Amino acid sequence: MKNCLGIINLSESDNNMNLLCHSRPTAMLPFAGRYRLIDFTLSNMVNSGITAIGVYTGNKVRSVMDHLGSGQAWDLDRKINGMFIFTPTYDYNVAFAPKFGDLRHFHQNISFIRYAPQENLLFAKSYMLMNIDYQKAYQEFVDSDADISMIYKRVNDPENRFLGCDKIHLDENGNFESIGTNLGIDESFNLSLEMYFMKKSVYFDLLYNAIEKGTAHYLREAVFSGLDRYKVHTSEFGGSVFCINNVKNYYDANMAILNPEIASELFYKNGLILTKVKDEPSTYYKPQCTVKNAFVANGCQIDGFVENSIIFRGVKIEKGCIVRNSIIMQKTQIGQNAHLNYAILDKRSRVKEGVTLIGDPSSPFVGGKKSMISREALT
Amino acid sequence: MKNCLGIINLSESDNNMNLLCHSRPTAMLPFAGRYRLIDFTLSNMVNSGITAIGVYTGNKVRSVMDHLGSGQAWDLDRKINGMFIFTPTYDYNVAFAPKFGDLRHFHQNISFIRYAPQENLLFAKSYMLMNIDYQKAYQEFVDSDADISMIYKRVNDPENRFLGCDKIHLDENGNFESIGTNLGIDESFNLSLEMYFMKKSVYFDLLYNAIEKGTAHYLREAVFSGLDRYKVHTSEFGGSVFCINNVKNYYDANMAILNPEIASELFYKNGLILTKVKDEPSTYYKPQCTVKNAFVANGCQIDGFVENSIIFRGVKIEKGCIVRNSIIMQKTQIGQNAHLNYAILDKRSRVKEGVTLIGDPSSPFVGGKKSMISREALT
Amino acid sequence: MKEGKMIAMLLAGGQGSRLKLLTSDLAKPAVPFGGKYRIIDFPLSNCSNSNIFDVGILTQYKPYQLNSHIGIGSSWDLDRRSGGVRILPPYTNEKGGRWYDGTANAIYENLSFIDELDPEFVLILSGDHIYKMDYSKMLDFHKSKHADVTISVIAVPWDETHRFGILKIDEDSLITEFYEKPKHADSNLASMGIYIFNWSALRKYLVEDEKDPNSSKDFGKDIIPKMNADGKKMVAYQFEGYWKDVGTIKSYWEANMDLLDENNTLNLYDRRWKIYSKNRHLPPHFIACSASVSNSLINEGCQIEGNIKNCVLFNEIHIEKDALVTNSVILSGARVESGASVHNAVIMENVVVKSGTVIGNPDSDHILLVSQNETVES
Amino acid sequence: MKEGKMIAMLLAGGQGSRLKLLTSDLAKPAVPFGGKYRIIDFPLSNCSNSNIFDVGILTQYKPYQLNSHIGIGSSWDLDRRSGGVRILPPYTNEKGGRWYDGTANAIYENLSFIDELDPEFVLILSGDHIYKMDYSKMLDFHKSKHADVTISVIAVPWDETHRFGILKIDEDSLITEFYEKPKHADSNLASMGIYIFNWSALRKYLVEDEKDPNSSKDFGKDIIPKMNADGKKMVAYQFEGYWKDVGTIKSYWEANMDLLDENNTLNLYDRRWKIYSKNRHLPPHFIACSASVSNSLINEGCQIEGNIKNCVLFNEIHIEKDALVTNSVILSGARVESGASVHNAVIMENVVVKSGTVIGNPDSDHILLVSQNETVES
Repeated sequence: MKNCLGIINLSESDNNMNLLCHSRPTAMLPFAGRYRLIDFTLSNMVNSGITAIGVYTGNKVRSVMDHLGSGQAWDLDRKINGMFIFTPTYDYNVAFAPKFGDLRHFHQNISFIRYAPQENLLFAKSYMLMNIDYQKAYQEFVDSDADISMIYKRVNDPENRFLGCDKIHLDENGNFESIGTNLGIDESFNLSLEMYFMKKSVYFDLLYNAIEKGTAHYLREAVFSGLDRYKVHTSEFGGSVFCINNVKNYYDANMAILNPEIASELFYKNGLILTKVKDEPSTYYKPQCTVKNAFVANGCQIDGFVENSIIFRGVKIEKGCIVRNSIIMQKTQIGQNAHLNYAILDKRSRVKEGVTLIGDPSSPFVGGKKSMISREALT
Repeated sequence: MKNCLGIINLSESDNNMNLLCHSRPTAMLPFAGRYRLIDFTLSNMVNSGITAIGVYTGNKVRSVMDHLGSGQAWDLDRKINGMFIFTPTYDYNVAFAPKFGDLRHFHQNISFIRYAPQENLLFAKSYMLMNIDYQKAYQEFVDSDADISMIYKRVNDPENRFLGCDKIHLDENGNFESIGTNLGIDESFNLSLEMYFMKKSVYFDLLYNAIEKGTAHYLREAVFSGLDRYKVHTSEFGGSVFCINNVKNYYDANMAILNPEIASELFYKNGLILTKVKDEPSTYYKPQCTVKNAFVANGCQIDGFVENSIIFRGVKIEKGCIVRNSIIMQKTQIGQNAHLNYAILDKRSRVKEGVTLIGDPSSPFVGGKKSMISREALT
Repeated sequence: MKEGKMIAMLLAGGQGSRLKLLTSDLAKPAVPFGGKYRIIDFPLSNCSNSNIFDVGILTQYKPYQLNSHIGIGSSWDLDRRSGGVRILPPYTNEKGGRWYDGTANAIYENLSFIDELDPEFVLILSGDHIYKMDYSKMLDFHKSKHADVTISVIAVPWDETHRFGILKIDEDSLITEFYEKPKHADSNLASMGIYIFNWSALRKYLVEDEKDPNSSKDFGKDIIPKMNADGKKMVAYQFEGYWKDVGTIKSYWEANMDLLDENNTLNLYDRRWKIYSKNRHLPPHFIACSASVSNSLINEGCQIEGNIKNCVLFNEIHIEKDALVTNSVILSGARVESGASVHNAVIMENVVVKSGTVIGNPDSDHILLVSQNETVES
Repeated sequence: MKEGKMIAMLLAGGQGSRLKLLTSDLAKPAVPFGGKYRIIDFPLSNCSNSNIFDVGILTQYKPYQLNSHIGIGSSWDLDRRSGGVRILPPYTNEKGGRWYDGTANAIYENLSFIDELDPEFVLILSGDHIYKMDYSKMLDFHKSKHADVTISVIAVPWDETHRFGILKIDEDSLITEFYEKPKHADSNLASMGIYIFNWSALRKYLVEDEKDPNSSKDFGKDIIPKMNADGKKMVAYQFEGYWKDVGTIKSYWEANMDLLDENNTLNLYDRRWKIYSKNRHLPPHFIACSASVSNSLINEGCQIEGNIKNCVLFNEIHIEKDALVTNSVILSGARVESGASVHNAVIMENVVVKSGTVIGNPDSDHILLVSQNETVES
């Protein structure tokens, strides 16, 4: 896939993420004990053999830069190809921020794509979480000589996890017919994974048309409005997909990895998921702890009762604690005899002795980054 | 100097830099054929043994990130210590940008300095250009047990190159008395190099006082207003200093390196100046070229007449050209029979065949980045 | 000479034959330890944490795994623009090839490497011990004593003095006498095999020793005694803290078990002195509903469905339902099948303990070393 | 096996004794070339530009400068999380130390390195030639021909065929005959010493050849003829472009002078195929008022006050006022004093040509090699 340039745009909507996206974009949400969502997007590309990736950071630059750094974790800190990070330019940021969608951002960095030696583009979003080998879909795209190719998954969605997502209609021969928004009418449909392969020339055509005619502010709109003019191909993806666009879906996706089959698919199937290295020692289970059905990262020290939970790196769970059905992020400390159920605690939180925090599976308790939760504060 | 943390703040004024600072801060100005101003600031610190440096980018993030990357060129891409880059946080950038000075930025990143293991701080600005070994001044600061130490240079300035700069008054025993602004009244005075050593505790005291009492928006103001409360030491620097705060000073500083003694001091004296690697081949002087008194970087191909000029990496100067008293930046191409005198051409400009561009030593012609200058365009 | 500069030379050529199968494919410094490390991670992390960024690693015996573990040194922050970690194998010149012959000879063969770095001090380390030590404090001590050589020493139990090189010192820390593995010692300060030399002095002795046909070209046996005989100032730096030579299967197992003591003085969780190692990018481990886990260290990628107690588990280990493992060290990729039980053992990489098998006796103090093909009793 | 994956093994152990003083302290691949490179920069940059990111470099003879030049490979973008550049010196195992003995043996001794990378194809390179080549195109050719071995060949002048290994091919590029330095050749296609092998096939031959006591363990003399005899499919890939073996002082000088031809086919200024090298962080060079410079390459840190014509200057060279240098290659750090003149020479590192000295004759076609202590005529 050396002839394909990966493009990841982090200006995704984060309105339904509660406190979790206060200072980070959706792509930087911590996931499964040691990852961020973007790790999957990047690792999928790298593991498929894509060697050049452009990342458009959006406005929450700090969080993105802290995690991506020079791209070292993905072996993308290269002189030739590698990772190219586009922070907002000065003008854009101050003067135009609210007025334009991601197309403006793409346009301001147009020379990157123009001068890249690759002839094809792959656009991907990080909030669609999966472990995918792009090589098959790419080969189909190349062989079909299509202008655009979309990857979709046939889903059965009685619980409306994919409400508001893009939905692809195929004709009886399996050819692309149209794309629309899922309102939850059909239980089974073809979910667009919002991954597009595109010829570079088609991309420029779309971009110029949209900006000059003012027909679209977002790439997604531009693609939709141009579909009648182009040869569109579709490829089906057969694996598991999680759409992380609200707190409930985020919680459920984390809990899903307690299923060893899903964990094995997400973490191993088409290559390992790479992330920033933290150099934590192994996790220490103290003599009196009880741990059942938990996914636990390194560097933790566990002395309490933990069940059905995801424990991130460097968490401390003290004696007498009960932690059930919860997601405890990096370096959080749970004091003695605290009781948590259906809770999501963001990084570096501290829950003091004896505190009880109980949420509901449909609406978990969310504690923000670095929050300090004590009985005194709660009463 | 492992116990000293370097702090470089790039929110410097760039109002007098014409087109040169349209999309870059002063610190990123190209200098002397292959450097940026910040290379001197960083290299001085690294060569003096400082291993941890925080850089506050200001708003023109893109240009800064492109150059600094992960800090590799300065061997600052480290797990322990190294370079810490602080882009503006989201809130600050959008909502408060015009209202506060650099103190707000420092305050928002206060935990970086608080948790750094180093006990002393060195603040430096990049528009004061020199090759300095900080070790002597640092030792004086430590030995004197002062709260703040300022580095100054005794200057003789008949041409008012340092107008508006800070000026330090010492009493008859050489002790610090006061600091003010140079209006050009005295020909000789003590120029503040705007480099401060400071104890960490003093820094926090200054910062909290300034913000809580609202007495200062800029670190410089805060330092000045606190000088009566602290023990202030001063150290003299004996080398050459250039203050790059307007186009004329920028031009003159570049031309000054045509003096081999100044070049040798700036580029070698206390260690080499490190910068981003470009992998250019050697410069090729064609059979018919004539080059006199020129400072020429690698990767150029020169076929014309060049005199009293600074030629950056990858410049092409074609047959019949006359280039005198000019600064030609990276990858600019000068077409056949063009004639330049007292000109500054920014990166990737193209001067077409036969064009004549003549400026004045007090006000050189300035061509912006990527500008295309042809006779058709000029007429 | 760069004033105040210290570089480290790490002797990593040892075969470690008493570790038996553990070193059949790799040098002793590459032996896995503590759930996620290799022994050499300790001196390398110590260097990095002590601000020593120039480290030469002298390899000779089966260096392949060691080389691939060290890579470019990025795990220890030793991938530097200049200096950094350098692996120094033997090489040839016009006169042919020369293998390293003794610890001092290994340094001698790399004189040009050290001369180029041009240090004032050279720290000699071995890759055989588990400990956390701030070498910069030892250097401060060395400087304050104006010594030519400083040897790091640790107090060992009196009944073990016969296993060590013992030093006697006066009230100024000056070394007065040496005893190599003495039967009856009147000091319990053992040399840790860590030396700081003034490079100019050491260089001279290395060149001279190289010419001596009777020399075994060893620091402890030749260089140090010669410098002592010449009246060079030699002092002892007393180290306090965890220090363990993992020379045998039994001591290897013990050192791993030490980590399960909550109050162990090695404390791998100290964020100010991290031990770095090569990262494998594995997911977290999974503890199933059927599992019971107590007093154990577990690393990434493990799947625990059975019962473990007092164990150190490396990565990607599968303990199946109803399996029982106690007081054991399990290296990466091993599997203990349902119904099997393992006690007081070291299970090597990728070993499968078949269903129904019983390895070891919980009541015995023998430690078993189990590889794919054989079991060795220690 | 990782399908489609190719790794490179670069033979860099050569002494290059015909280069005389130039290789007295370093292996031939480390010899400086073209104003800022070392010879090995060409194959390494070719690898990186051809998207080959796993490169094993086999060293043996005086590897110190080569190792310090290559460092962690970051200059060539070969400092990788996995793979990247690896220097592979000889090592010891239980049976003792084994130096590399022939090109094929050097690869044989590193079987485990290659097996771990698990490639489908192995590219064998040498560090002795100056050329730019896209190895991925050669691989495409190899695959399209379904060959077992592909040898890269170049057409050489008919009167030079006696200096090369010559191959005869049929219309399908199948190799039909080999001649080692033939007196009378009926083909002018010379082997460039660049091979692509299917690793599974090569592995088998390496293991067999190792057991053959009569073998010289060389690719050209043993492995290739044996594979040919067994009817393996061997094809020739015809390379067009600049290619030069810098085996003698004369050819070394010529290759440098070739760069001063504006239309030289090596074209170091092509941004799509950069040649990378270790960077020294030196400032630009300075041409003084008193200087005259014509048809020359000048690198960083030089100070030119005198007259140079048709020269290749490395870095930090000082040509004083009224000095004259023509048709010469000047290595780093040299100084030509006022009034001295140098013609048709290669001046080695840090040589000072004293005021008034005349070196070489502009009308002679002899090339002089000048070191600090002696001058050699070629």
